Amino acid sequence: MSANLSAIFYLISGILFILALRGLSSPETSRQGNFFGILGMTIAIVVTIFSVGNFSSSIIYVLIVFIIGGSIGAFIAFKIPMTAMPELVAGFHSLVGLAAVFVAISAFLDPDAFNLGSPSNIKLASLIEMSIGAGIGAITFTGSIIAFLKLRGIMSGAPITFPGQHLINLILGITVIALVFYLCKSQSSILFWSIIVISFLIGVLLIIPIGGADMPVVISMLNSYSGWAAAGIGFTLENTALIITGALVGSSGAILSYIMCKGMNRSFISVILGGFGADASTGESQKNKDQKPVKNGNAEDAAFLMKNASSVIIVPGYGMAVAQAQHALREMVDKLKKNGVTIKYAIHPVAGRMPGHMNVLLAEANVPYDEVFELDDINNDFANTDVAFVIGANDVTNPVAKTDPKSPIFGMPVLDVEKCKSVLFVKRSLSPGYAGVDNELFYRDNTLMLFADAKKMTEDIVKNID
Amino acid sequence: MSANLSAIFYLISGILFILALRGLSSPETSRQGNFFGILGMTIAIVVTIFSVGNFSSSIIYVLIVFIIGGSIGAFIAFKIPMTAMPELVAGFHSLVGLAAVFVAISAFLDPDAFNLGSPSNIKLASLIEMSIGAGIGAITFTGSIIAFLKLRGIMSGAPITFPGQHLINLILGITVIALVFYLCKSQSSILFWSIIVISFLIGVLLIIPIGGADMPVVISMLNSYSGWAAAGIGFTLENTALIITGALVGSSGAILSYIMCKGMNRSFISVILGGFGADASTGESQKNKDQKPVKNGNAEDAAFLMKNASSVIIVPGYGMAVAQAQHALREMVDKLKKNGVTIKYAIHPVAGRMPGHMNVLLAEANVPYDEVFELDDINNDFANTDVAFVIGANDVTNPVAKTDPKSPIFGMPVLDVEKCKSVLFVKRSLSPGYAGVDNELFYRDNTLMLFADAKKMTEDIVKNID
Amino acid sequence: MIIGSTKEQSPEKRISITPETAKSFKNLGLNVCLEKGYGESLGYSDKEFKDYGVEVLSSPKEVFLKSNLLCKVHIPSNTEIELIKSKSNLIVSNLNKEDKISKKDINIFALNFLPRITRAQSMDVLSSQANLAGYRAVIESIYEYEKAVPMMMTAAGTVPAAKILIIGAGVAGLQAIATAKRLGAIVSATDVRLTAKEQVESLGGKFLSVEGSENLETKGGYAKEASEDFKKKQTEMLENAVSKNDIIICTALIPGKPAPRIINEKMIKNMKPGSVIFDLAVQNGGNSAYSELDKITLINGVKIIGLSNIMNKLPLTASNLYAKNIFSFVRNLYSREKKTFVLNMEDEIIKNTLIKE
Amino acid sequence: MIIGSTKEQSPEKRISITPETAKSFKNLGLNVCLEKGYGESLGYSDKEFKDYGVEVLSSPKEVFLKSNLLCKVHIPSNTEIELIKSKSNLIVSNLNKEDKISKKDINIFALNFLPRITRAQSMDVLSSQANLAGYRAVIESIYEYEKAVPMMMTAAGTVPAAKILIIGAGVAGLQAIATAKRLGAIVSATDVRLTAKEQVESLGGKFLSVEGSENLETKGGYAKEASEDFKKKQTEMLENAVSKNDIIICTALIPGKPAPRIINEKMIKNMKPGSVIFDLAVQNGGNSAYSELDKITLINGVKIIGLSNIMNKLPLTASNLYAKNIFSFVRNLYSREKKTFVLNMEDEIIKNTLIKE
Amino acid sequence: MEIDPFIFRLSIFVLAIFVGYYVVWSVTPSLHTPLMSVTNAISSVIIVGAIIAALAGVSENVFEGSKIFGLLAIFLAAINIFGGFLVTQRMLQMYKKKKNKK
Amino acid sequence: MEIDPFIFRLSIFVLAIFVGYYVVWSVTPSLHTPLMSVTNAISSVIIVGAIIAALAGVSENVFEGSKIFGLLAIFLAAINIFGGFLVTQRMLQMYKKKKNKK
Ligand SMILES: NC(=O)c1ccc[n+]([C@@H]2O[C@H](COP(=O)([O-])OP(=O)(O)OC[C@H]3O[C@@H](n4cnc5c(N)ncnc54)[C@H](OP(=O)(O)O)[C@@H]3O)[C@@H](O)[C@H]2O)c1
Ligand SMILES: NC(=O)c1ccc[n+]([C@@H]2O[C@H](COP(=O)([O-])OP(=O)(O)OC[C@H]3O[C@@H](n4cnc5c(N)ncnc54)[C@H](OP(=O)(O)O)[C@@H]3O)[C@@H](O)[C@H]2O)c1
Ligand SMILES: NC(=O)c1ccc[n+]([C@@H]2O[C@H](COP(=O)([O-])OP(=O)(O)OC[C@H]3O[C@@H](n4cnc5c(N)ncnc54)[C@H](O)[C@@H]3O)[C@@H](O)[C@H]2O)c1
Ligand SMILES: NC(=O)c1ccc[n+]([C@@H]2O[C@H](COP(=O)([O-])OP(=O)(O)OC[C@H]3O[C@@H](n4cnc5c(N)ncnc54)[C@H](O)[C@@H]3O)[C@@H](O)[C@H]2O)c1
Repeated sequence: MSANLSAIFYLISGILFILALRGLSSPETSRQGNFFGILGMTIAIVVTIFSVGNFSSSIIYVLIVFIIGGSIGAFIAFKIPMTAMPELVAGFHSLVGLAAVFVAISAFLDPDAFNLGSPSNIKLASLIEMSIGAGIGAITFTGSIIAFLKLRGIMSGAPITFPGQHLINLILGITVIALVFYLCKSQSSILFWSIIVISFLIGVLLIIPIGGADMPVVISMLNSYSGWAAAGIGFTLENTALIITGALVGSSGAILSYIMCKGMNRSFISVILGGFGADASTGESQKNKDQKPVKNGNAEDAAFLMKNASSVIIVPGYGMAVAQAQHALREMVDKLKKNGVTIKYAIHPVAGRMPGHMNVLLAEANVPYDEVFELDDINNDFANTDVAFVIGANDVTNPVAKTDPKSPIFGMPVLDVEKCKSVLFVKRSLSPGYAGVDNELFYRDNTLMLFADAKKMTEDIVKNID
Repeated sequence: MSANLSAIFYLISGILFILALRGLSSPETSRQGNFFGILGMTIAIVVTIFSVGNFSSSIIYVLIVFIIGGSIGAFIAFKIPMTAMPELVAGFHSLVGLAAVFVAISAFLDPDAFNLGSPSNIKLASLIEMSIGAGIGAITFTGSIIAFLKLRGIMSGAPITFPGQHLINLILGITVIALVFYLCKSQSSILFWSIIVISFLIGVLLIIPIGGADMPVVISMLNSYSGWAAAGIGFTLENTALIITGALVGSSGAILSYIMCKGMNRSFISVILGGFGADASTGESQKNKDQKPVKNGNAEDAAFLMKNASSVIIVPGYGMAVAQAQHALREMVDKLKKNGVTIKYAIHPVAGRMPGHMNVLLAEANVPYDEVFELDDINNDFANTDVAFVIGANDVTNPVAKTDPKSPIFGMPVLDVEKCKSVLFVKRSLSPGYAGVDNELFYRDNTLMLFADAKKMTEDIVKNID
Repeated sequence: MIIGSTKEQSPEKRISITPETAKSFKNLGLNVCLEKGYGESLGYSDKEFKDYGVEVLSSPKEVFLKSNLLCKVHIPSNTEIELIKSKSNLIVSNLNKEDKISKKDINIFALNFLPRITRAQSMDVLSSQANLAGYRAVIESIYEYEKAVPMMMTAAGTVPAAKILIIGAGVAGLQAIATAKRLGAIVSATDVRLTAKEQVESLGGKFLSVEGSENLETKGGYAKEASEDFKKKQTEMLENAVSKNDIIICTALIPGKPAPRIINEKMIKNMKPGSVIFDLAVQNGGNSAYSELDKITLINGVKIIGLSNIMNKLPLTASNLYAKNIFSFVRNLYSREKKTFVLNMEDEIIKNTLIKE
Repeated sequence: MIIGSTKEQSPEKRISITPETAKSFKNLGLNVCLEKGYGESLGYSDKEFKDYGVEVLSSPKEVFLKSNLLCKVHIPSNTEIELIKSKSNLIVSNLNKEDKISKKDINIFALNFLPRITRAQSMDVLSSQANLAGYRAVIESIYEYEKAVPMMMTAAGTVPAAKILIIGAGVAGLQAIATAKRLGAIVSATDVRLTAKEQVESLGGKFLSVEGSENLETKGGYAKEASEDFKKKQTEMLENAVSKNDIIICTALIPGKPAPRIINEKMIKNMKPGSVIFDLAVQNGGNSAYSELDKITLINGVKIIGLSNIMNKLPLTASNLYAKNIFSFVRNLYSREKKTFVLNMEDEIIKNTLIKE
Repeated sequence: MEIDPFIFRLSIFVLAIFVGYYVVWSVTPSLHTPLMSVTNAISSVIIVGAIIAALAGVSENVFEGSKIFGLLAIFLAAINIFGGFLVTQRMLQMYKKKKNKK
Repeated sequence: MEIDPFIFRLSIFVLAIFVGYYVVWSVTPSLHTPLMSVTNAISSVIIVGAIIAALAGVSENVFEGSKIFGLLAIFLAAINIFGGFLVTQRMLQMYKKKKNKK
């Protein structure tokens, strides 16, 4: 296949990748996006095979290896439980990183095959490019492995820090640069191997100080690294597909991790530089570690969940009153209704601080009376409901009242919100309500905590519906 | 200057243009964006001069011409009244179009200078590219001139349509394509000139059927055309700066006009194809022509105006009650307050359909009483206020009550909203209120009509604040 | 020119000139004279009036003799009218065209005949008082209602929200809707005018339409008398609705005609014990069966209330608004240049309200 | 086991067993017997009770003789108590520890001593009745108030919103705040407990803090008596606030002590004529000067209202909630397995309410 | 195995189209006019072609033959460059947040 | 006057970075994970390099010298390609709007 033709096909596959990412940015187009990605990949592979044009027996082996790898991948993809997604992605990343290293090694060992000169006499630019590719690939590889281990729980999720960590990273980084410099001069293969080994080390050191909570950011960042590595190799091989896709993946991964940091209110820099500047908060994170874990959501998650639910029950409590969130709540409900969601309000007899407290506020917000139900009338409905939206209520949902005779609230009837598929809790912290009793629902698997002032959060959710 | 170096600089200037457009997409960064644009342009010009490397006396003339042109441009930019902005942009466009035509002509006449072969023996690809550049440039030129004339009022803003219009356009378009085809075969200059002339004609025909209201869309579309023309020339001259910038301008202009169409609820296709499919509604638009023009805004404009105001007076009326927009209104006010805007509510004694109608609703939405003012107490404040937000009120703002003794509402005290710097009117149409009297405020220069259900519009505004 | 007013016959507590409007009259260039103790029914002392330059005379007779314009709520007795100077003016708020007035050489303005045009809104006594009546009717009903109105879900069970039905959604009806909504009741309303639907809904109430109904609105915005067919349909609709409601406020009127009879005996018998009907239209014959002036009739545990003068329940607010109405009317009548009252018969407001000259 | 109840002494209109709870008792496995005409004060016929299987006896005496558990609002007379069988039970809602009861061999439960724990909320008579009292106090005050409460900007001028001040933001106070807010008043409130601030604000009211005040909350959530210093500061703050308000609702109580005197004579003298003070605490001595049981005192045009039994103003709702409270209490006391009442003295609820055995 | 530079240019062209698309997609409507005006100014990058037309090639005389077109194009583009950027600048002045706010 | 293809590649690289930046900027948070996973799948485009490494050049034996690395890289990348796209597909299943809605 002519170089021009394959270049055009590479461009097309690059465009398909762009469309893939674009598709993934909204739920409606996401499946189409994935399809574009598959298409782009297919084109890239087929074009490459044809442009290399080597149809000797080798291709058989290549195909066999490809099919074996593919089957393994497919098998993993089908068998893995959904909850293991993050570590799966991390694991996959390590493969891409290692593949990049291998390609770079191959290019280094046999530059002729790639038109890069001959061994020990490789074009300067290519040499730099392939070192970069190999180095970043190596970092991606070990970094992803650490992330995988941490997420899988094989390694402790706690950040591992030791004095001088950042200094060591710095020294290693400089060493790599120096090695590249000398490699260009001497073309010595020992230097090339050293680069790879040290990069492996850097990958480990970069990720171990990062806590489990920041792992998604890290994965996305490693994603970005693998993109840059591919782009580096792309320059080496003068391959447009690799360059475009590498740059695409590199920048989108970086942006995504930035966005995620912002969403989690974390400093991007400190996450990326491996816990840099995080020392101050170590104490706190250590403390939280002992506590049971809660799932932490934001307004967008809540909006998504409720928008796509077919029924939602609202459970208001004293916090709604304190935040005066009733108007915002009403607006949220209106929007959900427009999305075809069925809404009911469940009013616990002692929600709030005054008999009928919730009724006053809901009436003020003009909530129709026929959407408001008392405990007895609605308690059986939770089991058939997709989402319970608990806004500033706490004690009135606490299952301890049903189970623990020693609890001060034992015997009080409570709303069985936990029977819903998902429970959203809007409150400002994990602190208990009037009765001072911890609510174990916060730690359940189907609970998403939305920590914020109830009014603020509801307004944010409103923004994210439609 | 080496071709490589200048290519890099061209890339840089392309990036600066990207940053310029990006900057312009939000008010905070807009001025920085403009600066990037200037920088990019400077780099492109300087690099071109150096890469051509012709420092004979010619350059003096070039500089002189450049300076004269620049002075004229600067003069126009400073003198033109702000209200004439759209026609100014249209006028400027015509220049770009013509310049593109000239460059194409020059390339056609003297291909050697551009490395495109010799006269009558121009490279095929280049010939196609330069015909495209010239043709689109020519369309841009005459199209912009028509747009300019229409906006300036020299030509009637009404759409000019005649039977067979679309057929003629189609025939002309096909002719141009045929001409390009034969030009490639014969390299005959008469064909080249014909392409330009016919394109001039197409430009005229495309724009005359478009009504004045759609002009902003047209201008943006012409902008896009000029971009494509530049890109075409860029391919001819093998110039990266032209290609990148042309593509950038071309696509962003097209998107912008699409966005504007959507914002105005117009069909993109019919606007672009010159009133195509608009025949059905001609009757209506003819009717509107006789009417006084109103300025039509959307939620984003309203949000922008109020967010940046230091004081806003809310004037609610019966429409707010009908739409039950009080809760949304309260939310809007809360957000504005967070932006540091001072808010008052002006309640006309007979606003609504019942004494105290507005008070009931505002109390329901928990509006503090000390923000609510009666007519006598607030009427003098309008003159010092930036924005009056009139939501579903009509008669109570109608100045006719002060001026026209024959009017049925003569003698009723009214709120002097027109004294505000800007007045926003939220209502669904231009229809009159209870008294059945047309409100001349709708047609004032400082009035922006926001046609929508009051609740819907207010919610949309809320979304656009912050 | 001198404006005067005297105390009303008990039990009427309202007054026509408040200290505030006295001041406004002064600013307009008019003198004000009042009977001693004029404002005491509302807690205004003579001093308050004097502070604004009002002349306080010792007897009503002096006021009648002295004033060029007399402002009253009700028409004075014929003996009092005799005292009024020739060519003087008298403003009252409710006069029937048939009422006989012996003295013929004074101008009597009856504000109840004010045209309902935009310009006259500030003088519109009917509106200002009906509005308060609508508010107060709800307060009176709720006071008599022996249950709680708003919904309360409590540890001791749920108190359901009261259902309140408003008959007639004019000025009084709309304010009644607003007040009932405020208290947390489930509010519905019905009317013969079609525009009333949107207005009721603009206050968050539910409108009960009579199926297949014509629009019975006159050009002036008032209701026409309904056809027999309409009445039948309305009765059918209401028979169902009334029994579901706890409180009914009746406000339906037809100008110049007796009030339509809307709630019949059968409907009342079907109501729950403890329900309340407040008939604001009782003075014009009442919208409800059993309603009687100034009585609470108890039928099967349902209280039917009729008050002849509900304004006496909030005389302070009512007087404030009434006095402002009077002031606006006088301002329109009085010419500052000519320093006298000018009967411009081109002016719809003056033409319509002037009864006898 | 048989549960019984008899009519209360007039004027009390409330009852302890409603048809609804009678049904619940039946479901629990208890028999119910009532005096003839038991529910007539509320419009319940004997038939309604009979429909749920209640035995209607012809005299109170029979009921007393027959029942194992008697439910009452007030403590019966000693002669009646004598009729009660030995080892039987009696539930009442308000009993003083000092009250002398001649007969010693019955278990008397006084629900006013219920601990305020979560589990007891459904039996909490004080809460359920105080809540209604708070609501009704506002309705009573507004009824007596001779102006309109909500703000109305009208063609005839603006009616300003009434200002309502609530003293004591406990159960009654909070409901009063809510009701006043609903009506469109400008509401402020004060209390000695600091948590009350957030609660008042959660209803949209404004909280008036006493400067530099300690938190006077007991562990049970009640108020402690204030120090002299606090009282002085509170008086200073209120002297200013009271004169600006149109309606004052007093709800402040201290358990086991006379109600604190909060509104003094001077404050009342400074109020506008036409203002209203409603003293819900009047039975415990009152929070306001001049307040007297079942009287409207008029001081300088200010009405000071004290009602001994405000529950009689909405006896239906009050009875419904009271009867539910009683039912919840009985359910806790009754053992379905043993088919008898079990005095589990480990149970805080039973321990605290049981007065004599 | 050399790739035709045209392919590269095409790739660049296509990618630039994507960038243009995305960059404008989220613009606030109140900035439509300035954005249009700046885009207009930027489109006068055609001056690059004009300069080449006027200066490149063997002939030294800018008033001769094809070159005069180049010169004219420079003139037109220059008006647009200065006019466009300056007028944008003026428009953006209006968008400066008011100072008098607390 | 020929331009080094490297410059073109650089331009392409830079523009692709911009596209990547913009394309992701407005993604909804609920799609973060699938996006990450699809990006991961796409990054296995490195297989292009791996195929070249395994097949290009004179030697025919893929198990020899440098080529074995290419083969290994193909293996790794293949796992990732299939695994990545399929897992994304599975995740996106969850985002399908419920059918049972009116
Ligand atoms: N109804 C009555 O008559 C009455 C009377 C007295 C006592 N009680 C008692 O009050 C309790 C009522 O239960 P409940 O579930 O309504 O209330 P709750 O258990 O007191 O819980 C309220 C929750 O709202 C949260 N919150 C407070 N302000 C907030 C804000 N601005 N935004 C978001 N969240 C906010 C608090 O958590 P964060 O601090 O983490 O935000 C708190 O955990 C019961 O224990 C009941 O026994 C009721
Ligand atoms: N206050 C009283 O006691 C009383 C009593 C009777 C009559 N009136 C009369 O009523 C009038 C009151 O003046 P006003 O300014 O309040 O009302 P208005 O003059 O009647 O104007 C109301 C405007 O609201 C618009 N509107 C209606 N529904 C809407 C919706 N859902 N969303 C957005 N806009 C909506 C209508 O325009 P579109 O149709 O174009 O949307 C209409 O022009 C005066 O003429 C007064 O004399 C007052
Ligand atoms: N433009 C102005 O200045 C102005 C001022 C005040 C009132 N108005 C209008 O005047 C109209 C009448 O107001 P009003 O309160 O004085 O009227 P009203 O007191 O005469 O009657 C009260 C209501 O009863 C209704 N009614 C009559 N017969 C009925 C029946 N059989 N069944 C049900 N309802 C029946 C009427 O339609 C009216 O709405 C309203 O539309 C009001 O908006 C206009
Ligand atoms: N957990 C439960 O089950 C439950 C149930 C009901 C009530 N409560 C709580 O019990 C508490 C008391 O409620 P209550 O209404 O029965 O109390 P109460 O009737 O004894 O007193 C009413 C209010 O008056 C206040 N007060 C006393 N002295 C005052 C003074 N000098 N100045 C101002 N205010 C003064 C008290 O603080 C109280 O808020 C509240 O906090 C309430 O939330 C709890």
